[in-house]
Amino acid sequence: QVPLPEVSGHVLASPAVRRIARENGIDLSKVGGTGEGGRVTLDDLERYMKSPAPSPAPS
Amino acid sequence: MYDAIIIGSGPGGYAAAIRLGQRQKKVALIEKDKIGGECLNYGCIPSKALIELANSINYLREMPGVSLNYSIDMKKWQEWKWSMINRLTGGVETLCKGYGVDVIRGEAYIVDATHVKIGEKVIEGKNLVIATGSKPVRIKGIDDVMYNREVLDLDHIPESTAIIGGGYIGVEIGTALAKLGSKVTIIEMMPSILPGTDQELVRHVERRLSQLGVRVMTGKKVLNTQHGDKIRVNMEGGEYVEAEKVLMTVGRVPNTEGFGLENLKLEMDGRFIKTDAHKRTSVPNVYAIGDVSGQPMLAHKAYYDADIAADNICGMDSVVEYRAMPYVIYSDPEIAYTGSKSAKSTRFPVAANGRSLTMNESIGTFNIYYDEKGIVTGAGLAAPHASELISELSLAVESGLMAMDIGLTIHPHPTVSEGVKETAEEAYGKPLHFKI
Amino acid sequence: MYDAIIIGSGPGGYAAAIRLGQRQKKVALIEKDKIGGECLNYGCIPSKALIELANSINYLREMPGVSLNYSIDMKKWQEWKWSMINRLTGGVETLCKGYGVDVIRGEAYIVDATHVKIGEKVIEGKNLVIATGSKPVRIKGIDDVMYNREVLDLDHIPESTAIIGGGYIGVEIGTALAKLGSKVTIIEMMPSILPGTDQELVRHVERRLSQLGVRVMTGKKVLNTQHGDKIRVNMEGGEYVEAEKVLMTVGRVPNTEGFGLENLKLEMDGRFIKTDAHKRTSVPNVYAIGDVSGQPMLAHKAYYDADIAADNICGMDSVVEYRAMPYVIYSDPEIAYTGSKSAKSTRFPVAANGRSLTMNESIGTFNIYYDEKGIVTGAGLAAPHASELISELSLAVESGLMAMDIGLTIHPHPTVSEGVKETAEEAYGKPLHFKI
Ligand SMILES: Cc1cc2nc3c(=O)[nH]c(=O)nc-3n(C[C@H](O)[C@H](O)[C@H](O)COP(=O)(O)OP(=O)(O)OC[C@H]3O[C@@H](n4cnc5c(N)ncnc54)[C@H](O)[C@@H]3O)c2cc1C
Ligand SMILES: Cc1cc2nc3c(=O)[nH]c(=O)nc-3n(C[C@H](O)[C@H](O)[C@H](O)COP(=O)(O)OP(=O)(O)OC[C@H]3O[C@@H](n4cnc5c(N)ncnc54)[C@H](O)[C@@H]3O)c2cc1C
Repeated sequence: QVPLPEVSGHVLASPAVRRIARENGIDLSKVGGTGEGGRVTLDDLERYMKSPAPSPAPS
Repeated sequence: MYDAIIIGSGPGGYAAAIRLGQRQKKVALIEKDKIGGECLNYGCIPSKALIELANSINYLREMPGVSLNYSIDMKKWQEWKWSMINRLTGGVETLCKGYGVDVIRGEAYIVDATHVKIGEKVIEGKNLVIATGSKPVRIKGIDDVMYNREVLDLDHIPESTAIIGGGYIGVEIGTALAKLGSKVTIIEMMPSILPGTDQELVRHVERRLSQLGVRVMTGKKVLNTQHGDKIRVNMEGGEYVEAEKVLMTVGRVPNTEGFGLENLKLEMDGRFIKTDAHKRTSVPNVYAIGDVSGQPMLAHKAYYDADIAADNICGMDSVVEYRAMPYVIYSDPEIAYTGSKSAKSTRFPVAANGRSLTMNESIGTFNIYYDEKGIVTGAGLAAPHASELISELSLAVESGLMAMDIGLTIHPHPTVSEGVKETAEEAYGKPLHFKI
Repeated sequence: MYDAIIIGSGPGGYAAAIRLGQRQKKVALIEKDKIGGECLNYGCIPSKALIELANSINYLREMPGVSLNYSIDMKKWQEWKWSMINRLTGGVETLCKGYGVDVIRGEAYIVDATHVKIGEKVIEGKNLVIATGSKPVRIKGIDDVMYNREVLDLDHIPESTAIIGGGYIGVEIGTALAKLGSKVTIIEMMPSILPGTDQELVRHVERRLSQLGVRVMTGKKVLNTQHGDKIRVNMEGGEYVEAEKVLMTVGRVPNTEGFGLENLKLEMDGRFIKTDAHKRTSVPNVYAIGDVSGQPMLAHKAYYDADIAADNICGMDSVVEYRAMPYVIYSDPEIAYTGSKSAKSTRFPVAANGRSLTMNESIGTFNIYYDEKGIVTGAGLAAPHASELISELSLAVESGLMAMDIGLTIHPHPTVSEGVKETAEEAYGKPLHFKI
């Protein structure tokens, strides 16, 4: 069995938010998180999907 | 022409079949043995039923004031067990059929990526899902032994049992047999039982095993077995153990031979079939899921794989992407862990949890790992009902919650889950019932 | 001069004492009976120990293949129980003292908001915390009955027991006594047992009670009891029940009399002391927490109140602000609910959960409530280990998580918690093991 691996950095967001972002082709690291610790909430994602913040690199 | 042909109806295969059927895909699910695979018939399900029985007996035997006289007709119990399993596997088959899945009995033989033979019959599918699972490691010279199937089908509790291999299966079944009255010896090659599991959790199990009179021999390599009046297990260095029955649980290997897999010329990853994050193999439209596709060899990982493969077959771009894979060991106390370790951690003893004491349990620990921001990255529990408690922590890890989120959530009294709350409290304050 | 004087050392009082002590406040904790209050000595803790015992016995009795012969020396068991409780309450006292709390034995009498008398001694405090808890409702004419203290201290299992009041305490203890061999009748005035609890959950308990041979009489008002050979419980309309012992559990009333409370002229809320969101009473620097301060009369609510009061005494502006107050009933199956109902809900049967079947359990349901956005607002479970499962759902409610967050989190197999996951899945897709 595999022991607990060391943690690596990633965007903080719940599984549903991650899933919805992926389904909509949104890079979560571009969505500013307003939750604790910069967590991207469902509200953050919905706001971003309505009017994506001006981001430097269009995908 | 099927949308997908699935080989093997364990947790991986049947879940993939149901998931595809739910989305109107035409699926063939092929099984040569019993629907439900190793898990439902010879693994997870029967082992937990046996452990439940053993726990009740042992709880009463240890409880002051209770005088217990019991006998177990294991043949009758096995009938109950199989009727319970059949209810589950029957349910799975009904579900599959309810979603239009063709359940085909027989051994599958892979002709090529789109053709599979069952006996004389050849069927065609756009996608192929390999979910053939795993089988126990066997070693030449170690004969006359039981594997998981045989031990779970015992018609009596052996007077004595030697267990070769102190991994989770050996420890789970060894503990249960000991509680049911067998004199159990566990022989492990590594320096400790449950290798790979945090020793901080394992030591509680070791303590309990010793209370239960289980003899644990570590760092011992078994050479062979000899059949006499009893079975003799010979170890390197001349030591040996004799027992009425010997259980061999030194690991499991994926089922990759004897069914034409070689015709696909898949890339392998050691003995496992190599898959990418989509659960795709190196051959287009061929997927591999569950035990055959790599570690961890666990049923809920097989379910997860099935979801990913089914999504991709349906044209959704799903990838393996979890932050919290739970591991559960039904030892005494139960061990469960999830997520990953971090720089910071907190600890709370089971002995300070009221609910545990009402169960006459006081051995174990709750550990939570969190980062500098207080965000929970993982947890390790050795506690009563740890198997059920770990999901709150997985949810926290997956959702990026803070230890404070757990600590400020009201947990009902009296529950073991209060131990989780108090452990979380220590990350930003102080637990109520424990002073370091 | 103390920073705070606390009257009563139940979950409310002792938690407030520890919380204040942790922040270097000088505290006096006054208790006239036993440290730990009703909960640890005569309530939550002993009742769960009895239920655990009864469950094990009954599980084995119902398990095919097992022949059980047992006897319980309840006097010896009570010794174990009290040693277990003393370990807990001793731990609480040690913790209090470790944080510098003065634990004072004796009956407190309130002189004014800053002075409390214990016997001849008068102590002074800047703040006063009233945590005097509650006691059972007694009714004139209904005599010769046991209340929670007596029933939990029984020195034998009564051949027959009549229980007046089918609230959670009556149902919990009635179920346990029935499993331990007593002929139990539960008499409830309302149209159903467990009034106030979702009937969708209660009906599973009713079904199980009937399997266990418990007679449930609803809509029956008890008039009085008569002592003969047995005790006779007379109901309106001429019906009666006879039993060796009668347990009275028709509710609890706050302890507000006989200790000078009237000297404070506090505003009341019915029989409870009225408090604001800071757990402050109408008199400055006087707090009330736990059962004496209002519904729900639960230990974890008392703990929560204690946190709020302690924060405010320390100058932090904390208010009662939870979204998920869990309720747990240790019935069979266990009932647990949290949060609030919503327009949308999903349902999954216990009979489709593998882990439950391995325990020989198949009665019950998992229900999750969520809003239009898919955010979980509450849950109701009637399932094995529901008491431990509910906290994952409370965490979701408190953290504003979606049902999909629970559904996408890997839950280990085989666990009852998989039922929670599958229930959540239904909110946005389909559960794996159940088809509507
Ligand atoms: C004793 C024991 C206890 C366990 N306890 C747990 C536990 O508590 N929790 C947990 O998560 N995991 C547990 N496991 C592991 C778990 O059983 C496996 O991880 C799980 O079964 C893997 O599922 P799978 O679908 O990959 O394969 P399997 O369940 O192995 O199913 C594979 C199926 O494929 C069929 N098959 C193979 N080749 C062919 C072919 N050519 N044609 C047709 N059919 C074929 C087999 O007959 C089998 O039914 C336990 C295992 C054992 C042995
Ligand atoms: C049988 C039973 C089972 C229960 N099970 C559960 C359960 O599973 N979960 C749950 O959450 N709740 C349960 N409860 C309810 C729980 O016990 C109460 O909610 C909890 O005890 C309330 O805590 P408290 O601190 O407010 O008061 P209490 O625990 O009632 O403590 C009050 C203390 O104050 C002392 N006191 C009173 N007046 C004075 C005075 N003048 N001077 C000095 N001392 C004084 C009393 O002696 C007592 O020790 C149960 C109750 C019963 C009866």
